[in-house]
Amino acid sequence: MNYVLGLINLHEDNRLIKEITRKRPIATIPFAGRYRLIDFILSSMVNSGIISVGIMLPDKAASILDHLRSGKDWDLARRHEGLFYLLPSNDDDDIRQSELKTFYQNLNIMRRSPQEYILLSGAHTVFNIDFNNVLRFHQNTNADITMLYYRPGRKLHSPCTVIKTKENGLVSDIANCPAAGEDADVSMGTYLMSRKVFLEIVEHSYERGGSDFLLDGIMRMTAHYNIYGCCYDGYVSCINSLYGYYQTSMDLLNPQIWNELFIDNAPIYTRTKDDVPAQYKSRANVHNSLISNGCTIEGLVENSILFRDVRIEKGVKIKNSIIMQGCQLHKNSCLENVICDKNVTISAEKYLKGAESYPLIVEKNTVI
Amino acid sequence: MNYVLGLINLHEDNRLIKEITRKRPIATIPFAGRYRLIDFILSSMVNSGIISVGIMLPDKAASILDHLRSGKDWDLARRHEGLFYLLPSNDDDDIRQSELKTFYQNLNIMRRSPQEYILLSGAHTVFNIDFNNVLRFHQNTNADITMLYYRPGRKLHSPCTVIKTKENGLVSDIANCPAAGEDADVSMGTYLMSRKVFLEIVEHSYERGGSDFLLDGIMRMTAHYNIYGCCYDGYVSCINSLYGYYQTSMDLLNPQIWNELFIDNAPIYTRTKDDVPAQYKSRANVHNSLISNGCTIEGLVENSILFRDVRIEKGVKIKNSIIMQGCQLHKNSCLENVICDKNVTISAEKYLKGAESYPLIVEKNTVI
Amino acid sequence: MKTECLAMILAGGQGSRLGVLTKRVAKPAVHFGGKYRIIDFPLSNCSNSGIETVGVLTQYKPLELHTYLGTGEAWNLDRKNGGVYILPPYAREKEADWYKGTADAIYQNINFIETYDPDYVLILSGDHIYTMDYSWMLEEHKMNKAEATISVIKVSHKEASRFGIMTTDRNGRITAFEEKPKNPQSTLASMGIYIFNWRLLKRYLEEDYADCLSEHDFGKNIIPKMLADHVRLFSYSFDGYWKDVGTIESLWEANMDLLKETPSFDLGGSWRIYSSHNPLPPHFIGANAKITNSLVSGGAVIDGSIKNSVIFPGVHIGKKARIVNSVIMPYSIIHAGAVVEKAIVAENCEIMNDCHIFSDNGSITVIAEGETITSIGSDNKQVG
Amino acid sequence: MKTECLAMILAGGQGSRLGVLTKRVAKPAVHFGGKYRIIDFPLSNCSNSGIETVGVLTQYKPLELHTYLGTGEAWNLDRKNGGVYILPPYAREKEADWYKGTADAIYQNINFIETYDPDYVLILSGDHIYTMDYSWMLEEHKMNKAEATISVIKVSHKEASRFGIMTTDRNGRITAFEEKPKNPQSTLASMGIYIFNWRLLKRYLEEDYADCLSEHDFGKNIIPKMLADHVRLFSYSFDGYWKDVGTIESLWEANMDLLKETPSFDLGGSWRIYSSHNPLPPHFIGANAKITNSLVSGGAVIDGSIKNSVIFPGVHIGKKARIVNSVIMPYSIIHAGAVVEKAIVAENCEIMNDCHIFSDNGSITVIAEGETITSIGSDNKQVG
Repeated sequence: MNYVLGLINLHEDNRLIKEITRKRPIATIPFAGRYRLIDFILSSMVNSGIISVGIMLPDKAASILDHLRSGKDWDLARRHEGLFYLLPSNDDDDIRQSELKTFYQNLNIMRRSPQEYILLSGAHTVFNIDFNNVLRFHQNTNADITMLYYRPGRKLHSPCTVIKTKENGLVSDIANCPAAGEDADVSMGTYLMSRKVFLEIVEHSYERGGSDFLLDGIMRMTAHYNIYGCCYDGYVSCINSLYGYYQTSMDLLNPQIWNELFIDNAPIYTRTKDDVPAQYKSRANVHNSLISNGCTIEGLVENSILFRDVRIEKGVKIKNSIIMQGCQLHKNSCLENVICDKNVTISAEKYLKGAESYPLIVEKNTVI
Repeated sequence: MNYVLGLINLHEDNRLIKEITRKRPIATIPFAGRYRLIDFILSSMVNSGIISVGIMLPDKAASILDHLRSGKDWDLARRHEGLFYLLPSNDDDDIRQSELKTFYQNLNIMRRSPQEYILLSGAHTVFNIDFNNVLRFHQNTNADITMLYYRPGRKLHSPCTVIKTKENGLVSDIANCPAAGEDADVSMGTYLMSRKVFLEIVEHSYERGGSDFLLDGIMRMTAHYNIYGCCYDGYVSCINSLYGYYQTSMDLLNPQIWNELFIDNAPIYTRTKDDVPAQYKSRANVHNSLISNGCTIEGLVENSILFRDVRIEKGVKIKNSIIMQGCQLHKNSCLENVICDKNVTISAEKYLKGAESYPLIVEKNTVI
Repeated sequence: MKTECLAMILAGGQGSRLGVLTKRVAKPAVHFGGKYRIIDFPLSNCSNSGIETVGVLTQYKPLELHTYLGTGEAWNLDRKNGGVYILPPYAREKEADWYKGTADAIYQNINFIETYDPDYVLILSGDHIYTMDYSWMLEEHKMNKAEATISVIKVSHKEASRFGIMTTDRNGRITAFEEKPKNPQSTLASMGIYIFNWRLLKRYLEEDYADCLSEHDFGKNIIPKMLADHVRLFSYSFDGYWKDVGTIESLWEANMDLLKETPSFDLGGSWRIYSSHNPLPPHFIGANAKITNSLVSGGAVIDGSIKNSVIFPGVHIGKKARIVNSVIMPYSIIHAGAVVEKAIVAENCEIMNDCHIFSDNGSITVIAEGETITSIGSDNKQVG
Repeated sequence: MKTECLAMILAGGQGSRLGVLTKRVAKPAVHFGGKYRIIDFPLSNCSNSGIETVGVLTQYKPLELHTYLGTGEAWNLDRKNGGVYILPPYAREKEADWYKGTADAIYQNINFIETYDPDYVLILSGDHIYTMDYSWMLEEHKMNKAEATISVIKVSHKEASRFGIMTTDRNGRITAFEEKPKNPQSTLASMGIYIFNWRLLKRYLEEDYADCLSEHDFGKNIIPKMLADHVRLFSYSFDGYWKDVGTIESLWEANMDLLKETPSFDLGGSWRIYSSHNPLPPHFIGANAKITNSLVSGGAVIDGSIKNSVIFPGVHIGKKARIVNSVIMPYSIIHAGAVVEKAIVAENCEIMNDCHIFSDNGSITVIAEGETITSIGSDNKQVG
């Protein structure tokens, strides 16, 4: 797979989960106890043998640079190839700043790259996928563009791209919908194409005033290209709403999904932190939960996810909650259907409760 | 020296050498055949034992990220510490964007850092310095702030900061001048202070409306702190004009300066490129010049600097010129007092000549 | 490539007192503390102390240690100059000379050390669990103008005869040294951590090499010789947690030391212990699990009950299985209904349904790497 | 850690034919081509071919090679899984078994190879200069459904008796193999580059190990045995530059091959040869220097005249010194007025003022590492 260049586009619409993306892009939302969302696409690329990955940086790039750093943790700190960043170049007028414009400004990098194919993706999708299968599909169908899609099997309440395919896999329709029905085929926002097709689409559509790769590029050029849909039937969740984030997190408490994402397939890499093993004290009482290294537990935890370095004191009760890195829950506090962002402190005896369909969010660094 | 945190501020005024900084910040101006200006401060820090360096990114960050990448070439790709980036956080209003504001927005990183001292510098200074001596000076004088200065020994035509010191080294005056006389003590823009003092200055001066660390910070707080000047008597050149760039480059053809910068002291690191040795063909005729790996020479080169992968064909004559990476000089072309930016092509038989005090600049990628 | 101080870790012992745990791996590669290996401790101490050139002297079964250390990245030791090097016995013209003792191991690597032209050499042992900032010790070494400094810890009078015991004057200068004395004159025990001025040590190593009566051991030969020569030998007092884990009993105890309500050794804190391991997700605790006074690591799946135990990454504990006072090393599977009491279960073992691992006489049961235990009862144990 | 194909570089030879050049370093560490060492070629070929797990089998003087390779960063081989490993003879219970032959060297590292569970193993030699994309060879190996593939190059009929010579059928399947035949049947010479299906090779290595009459050599034992057993052996034709640099003469010639107006071997181009070296500035050419038909590397200072020569990093050529048809290795200093003709001057030498290095009979003069030549004339030479 070192003939495939990975491109991760972080210009993603993050207004839909604004409570946890006020200071970070979707790509660095903490997830599953120790990961950031970008870990899933990045690890899938690396595990598929891709050794050259370009990251198209968004506005709030600090948390991205801080998370990825040298790329070492994904084995992408390489003398040649490896991780690199695409930035909008600011020396021209600032009008028409867009995803397509950034691609257009960086076309030379793509032109010079030795890879034959480009795998383009966002970073808001949770999956663990071997792209070698997608490449094989792409080559076998002789597709110009292969779009990955999945069947959520449940109604999606947030905006998504729904596609229709003919029997042979050819895409016959692409639509941007506010929501999708239970039986819809939903695009994962991941595309495989030759570098040549990618360059053509970017040049053609940007030079004609386009701004969005899907809307102004692919969707207007369906007549030009053979676009195939490739269905992925493993676990997929595209996170673009707060409820989606909560629901996907709770999915992980299903051992089958936990195993599929983390154990049975290639590993998901993330920035390593050298935490100590989780410590269970004599009053610990934990059921049906995911617990990360560095936690110290003296209370009750049920149906919950604890990130690294969370401290649960005596008498605490936590149910159906997500507690991010560095939170401190003092004696006898009680949380139900709550998402605590990083470094939240809940004082002794406090009681917080959200609804199952509308979890309560406690912002980063808050002391309650 | 791992109790010193290096901070390199790339918010530098690059209007004065606009011809070669249109698409790059001063920090990544190519220099001395294979380096970028930032290599000198970065290597000096690393060679002094500093293992944690924060880079305050400027607007045109692409070339910085591309040059530094993982930091491996400076041995700064580390699991902890190592190279990290400071970015302005864009989530607030965009008013008052400034150097001090970026420091202020990133104060938490500095607060959490385990290092006791901060060494703050720009990236436009050519030197090869052991900061251990500066630290010793700082500790011995009990200074709150140590400012490095040098005696250029020649008149400087571009803006600089001139300081006056008492006999014991205490700084008695700091002034920003349009130019400096031959005997002036000129600041190198490099400051050593305790983290505590740095945090105080940034907080105090930003919260009172300041924007510039020197003008609004240090210069207004001279009464508060013991500021000492530490004179560095090795080779120094601060590059902030086109003529200064040309003059400093020509300085390197003095073997004494070449030796001092590159051979006698610790090495200057840069991004390594795996070029082949320079090839001299049967008609090559080279005198008093610096020649980089990857060059192929069939013509005459005198008093010049050739960067990597320059091709000099038969009959070509080059004098007093700087030819950057990837330039091609075709047959019988002739250049005198010229600076060719990267990837310039000079067609056969062309003749270009600038003045010694006003070299002609050929912009990147131009074909003449 | 001048380096002020480099470290040499003596990791060469065959570790036979650790029995089946060292059948396939060298002693320093033995697992400890829920996610570490023994060698993580000296390596992390070096890295955190700013010592970035480390030689690991290994003699037996270096392969697993070799692949474990890799480039040294996990310990921040993948440096351009320096970093971590595995040093097996040096190949001579005709045959390899095995390391004949701790001093000989250093002697045979003089060329390696000289590459870095160090002022000081720090000699460490590969089988101790502790955290220590060597840069403080080096600071004291310099302040004392010492030629050699030995780190010491107070032990009980009873234990003293198991160690090398120092007597010091009021300035900390060592006046006498006895290796495993019957009637110890003091309770200051050598921790096997030495700083030497390299020029001096080199001379002593060369002399020692030529001495055919010598056992080529630091404690038995080099240190006594230096004392006799009135070399400036100083002690450096250490009062934290320090444990030799060279036996099954002490390895088990050191693991148990991590579990008390306030553990005698706390792995947390700002002194990070680095470790290289497979990327694994947070561990999964099932609906009927019950875990108290234990350490559990990533990727584990716990459906049974665990008490006073250390559970390594990737371990599976089945439903109604019960683990008490035990150490379960990576990727071992304890099936439903099995009971493990006061045991060390090495890597990749499988304890089948309803098996019972325990020992009649209260000793520690050890299950060797890769074993599958199928019969029910205590007969299947292998005492280390 | 599944790896499709890993490479093993046989770098163990004592290199005695290279004389004083290998007195202090292993043959693969010998300098070549103005800034490289011999081992840079197979390592770069591996890296560029996407083979990122490489074992370097070394027996003699591994220290310099060890510090030269470091983490493998220079060749992009500082990988999390895989990367470059130096493999000295494996330590057994009592003593080290020296590698008895090329096949034995691989046999002794079966455990290492199995760690990566490869489908294919690529066997390379550590003393050849060439660039080659092994992934094409692997592709052809798979397409042929071969069990072993040997890379071959056409040589002249005269040279053929120095090589292992193949006869192939029209599909490229090898029908006969002769090691250094007196009357060669063909001119297809083995380049010492093999791809084997690992399962098959492992079986043959085990059988070969048990055979006490075997010399444990690929060319002499393994390949003939496979042929006799009708294993699917194919040839892979290579027609680029390829040179064995195992002797002083061939090493000198290979250096000279880089210098012609259109060199027979071009180091440039898109196939990068990686190399690890000190960071040095562009070289400095003085006012009276004269350089033609030569290669010059970073950090050199040239004040004299150079013709048809290869100048390594950090070399100093003094005023009025004259270098002709020679190879001057890193950091050597040729003082003013000295003359060097048809010589290889190893690292860190010093040729004092007005000395004259040449040989009366047209042979190549070799100056060993670190030598200082003070007397004037040709007597001081050391022929390799």
